[in-house]
Amino acid sequence: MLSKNQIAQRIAKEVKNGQYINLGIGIPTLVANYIPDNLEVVLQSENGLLGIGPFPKEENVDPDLINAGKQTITMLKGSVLFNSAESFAMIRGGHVHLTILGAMEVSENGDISNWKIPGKMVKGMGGAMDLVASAKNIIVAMQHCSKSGDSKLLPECTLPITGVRCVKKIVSDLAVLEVSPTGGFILKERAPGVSVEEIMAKTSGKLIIEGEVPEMVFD
Amino acid sequence: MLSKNQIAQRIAKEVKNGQYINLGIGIPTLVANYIPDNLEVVLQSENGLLGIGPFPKEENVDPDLINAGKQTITMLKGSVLFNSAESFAMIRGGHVHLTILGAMEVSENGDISNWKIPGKMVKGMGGAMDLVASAKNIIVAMQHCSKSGDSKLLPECTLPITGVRCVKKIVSDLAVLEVSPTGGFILKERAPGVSVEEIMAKTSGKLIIEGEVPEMVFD
Amino acid sequence: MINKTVKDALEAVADIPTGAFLMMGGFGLSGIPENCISALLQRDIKDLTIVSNNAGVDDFGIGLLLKKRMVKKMISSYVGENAEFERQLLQGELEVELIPQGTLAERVRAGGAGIPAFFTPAGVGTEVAEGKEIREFDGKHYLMETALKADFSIIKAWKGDTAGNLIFKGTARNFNPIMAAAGKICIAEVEELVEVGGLDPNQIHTPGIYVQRIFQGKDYEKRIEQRTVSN
Amino acid sequence: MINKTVKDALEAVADIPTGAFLMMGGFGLSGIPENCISALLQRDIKDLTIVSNNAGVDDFGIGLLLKKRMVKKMISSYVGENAEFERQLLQGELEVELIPQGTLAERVRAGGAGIPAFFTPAGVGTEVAEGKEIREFDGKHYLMETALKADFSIIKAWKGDTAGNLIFKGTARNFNPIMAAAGKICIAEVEELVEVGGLDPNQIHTPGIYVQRIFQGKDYEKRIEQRTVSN
Repeated sequence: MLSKNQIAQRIAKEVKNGQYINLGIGIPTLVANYIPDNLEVVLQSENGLLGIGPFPKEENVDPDLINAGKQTITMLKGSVLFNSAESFAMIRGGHVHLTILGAMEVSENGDISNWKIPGKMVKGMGGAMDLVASAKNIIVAMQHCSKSGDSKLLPECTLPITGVRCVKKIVSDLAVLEVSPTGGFILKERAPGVSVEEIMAKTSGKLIIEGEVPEMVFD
Repeated sequence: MLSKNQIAQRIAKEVKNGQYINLGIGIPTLVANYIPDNLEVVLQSENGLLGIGPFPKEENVDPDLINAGKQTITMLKGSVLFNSAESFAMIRGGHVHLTILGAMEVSENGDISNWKIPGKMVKGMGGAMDLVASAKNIIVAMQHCSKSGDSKLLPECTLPITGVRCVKKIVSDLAVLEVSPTGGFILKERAPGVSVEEIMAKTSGKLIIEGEVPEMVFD
Repeated sequence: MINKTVKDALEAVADIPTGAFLMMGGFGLSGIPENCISALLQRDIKDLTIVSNNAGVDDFGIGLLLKKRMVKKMISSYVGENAEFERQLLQGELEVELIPQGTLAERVRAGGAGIPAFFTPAGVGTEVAEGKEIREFDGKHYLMETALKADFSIIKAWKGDTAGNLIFKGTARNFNPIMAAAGKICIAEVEELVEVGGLDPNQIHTPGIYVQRIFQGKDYEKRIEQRTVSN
Repeated sequence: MINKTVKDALEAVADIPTGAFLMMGGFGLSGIPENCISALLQRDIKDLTIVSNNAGVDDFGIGLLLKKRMVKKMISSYVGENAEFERQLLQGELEVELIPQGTLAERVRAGGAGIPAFFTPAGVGTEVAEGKEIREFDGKHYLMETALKADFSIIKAWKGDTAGNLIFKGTARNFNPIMAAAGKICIAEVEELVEVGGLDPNQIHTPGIYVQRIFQGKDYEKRIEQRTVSN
């Protein structure tokens, strides 16, 4: 089973040179730590920044410079600031190549639920619905099962949906899976020490296994 | 009969303190010369400038600073530059209070034709259709009759229309007329020495005369 | 240039009535109109509808207006961590309309730009789409969303001039420029108010045409929600 | 930061094919991509469709492409004074689609912003409305207009950095920023190309995300159409 950092590390291998990327809150934010130095990518923050830098040193904290998670951040050389309409113009217009975000559930046709649990206080969808409706490539980072042990990879989402047929790939603590255009989770890689049988048992949506499933390799 | 400059001078009396104004090419451009110094108004140029200043001195000509008529201009203190989408956002959003433009024909319900003559090379409507569809107040500056002597104030426009039910007032070389919300040109003022009869004869749309029609007063 | 200055926040918000439809700039607590919020707290008005991406925290920002029970409805994308907000909502004392952040931004932009409606992919297939027209363009489905306009938009900028031209700083820009244009009356508070001519015309983020009132604010706290630092 | 630099105009336009759908920035002759136009003249391509507010003059700007018979169709708001243009049009050798300037700007903006269609009042009741959906909002009529996107958008800025961030000058900004975003590939020529970090992040008009190729142009003529001076 992968740790959160290992999930982030595995997702970082999906990043390609020259990409503009939006990272959601939680595990996706950790991905930034594992992007190889030889790749030039730009991180977008939907509150109005391209080129998110590292967290500031204490003496450089600026309340007028935060990311979409409201954390204080810094800029890089070549960063650019803009307003919220421009930010979502970028997202909606397909200029952001890759969105990495968390999920409560993913269905076998790529639907995602991550904003609302009936009966609980709803905090809002923020920018998630815009992101999943627009990005060319959407990768979900999440635990394979909920805390109560239920699979989060389902035939259909049971929670209110954030977006339909949008998730392309899932990296969980157990596996890397692609969403088939015709439906189903194609098992691409296993976490070290995790068997295909365990993944089968913990995936309630249709699981597609094509030949030998390799273990993930970490550098 | 008014000269072009007198038409502009008369229209300048319609300008109110605090207005943002778009002036079309031709007579409307001359209006700027007659706006009283005690009024603070801002002229908008739809190619991306608020705060059009006077023409530059020869040594200050800047090819990167032109108005919508492609003339070299200057900026004022407090001027601001923006792109074409923002410029028409201002216009369409009703932020520009007053548009003054020329016309080939105006109908008695306020339709205007000023962009196309069938059989002649069509150069395009430029920003005119956006301006007439959007501005809260639209004043037309034009000759009362065409060069061949035909009235340009008509029951209905005969030329292709630029906008419907939009003209609020007309200042011609003969008269000041308001377009009635229920249709018809309300004769408000006569040019010095021009009789009501002459205006009646030269107005083919419905002319509404309410009591004594005063002569225009020029300061 | 037209002079838009008013004396202070109290004068700026003096005529906002009970039941007004407001927009307030800011993302989280960054770029919020602190002075105007304080001034509103001194007004005896209520039943406000507020369009704002977030709803502040319990003891800062819009949270203060909520605590004083001045708000009837929030229109936001994310209402965050706010105990009083949650209490009022669960008690049915407060209405909330949640809108995807990009749709919210575009609806506000459309309101200022005279675009009554537009199509967006955000929310297709979700409960956000309920009751909305869906249309296909180039094989993809989109929702029709309508423009948002406000009686008053209340925003915060970094620098401004007396003609209402504004420059924002950092990510405190966020919703402020688009809300400026979407308010029938836009009230802008700025950290530094300069004479006309004091700002570079090529660097202005919000043209003064959108701003009806401007004043220099004071005592900005600029509270930080998530102070994260590196070692 | 991602490096977007190419050597020169010839390299930048090298893969634009016959029949390409292009956008070109500029208003009149102000802010037009002079270097790219020169480079296109050296390419053996034709049947171009060009979205540009104007069509240049006989011997400058897009007029040069017209003269070389490289253009199949112009999509513009005003085609101005151009004898060769008029000749080709009257001979049926050239197609022209005229669009209200604000609608053109908004359709381009929509193309870049992922908005497939929107409503505007411009053109209601005119021949521009023919064949278009008309809808009433709040008692006023609007046309539905659709987004415009290009295979290549070719623009001109004042300063740019190697990441493609751009700053424009004066009214040479015009359609350039919105076209940047609406091109699948945006080619930007700049008067001055600087390293990343050389531009203030708060003053950039076009974020580099929209720009795929950038180079420093040379020998700008910046012809003036109407030289008007005061005494």
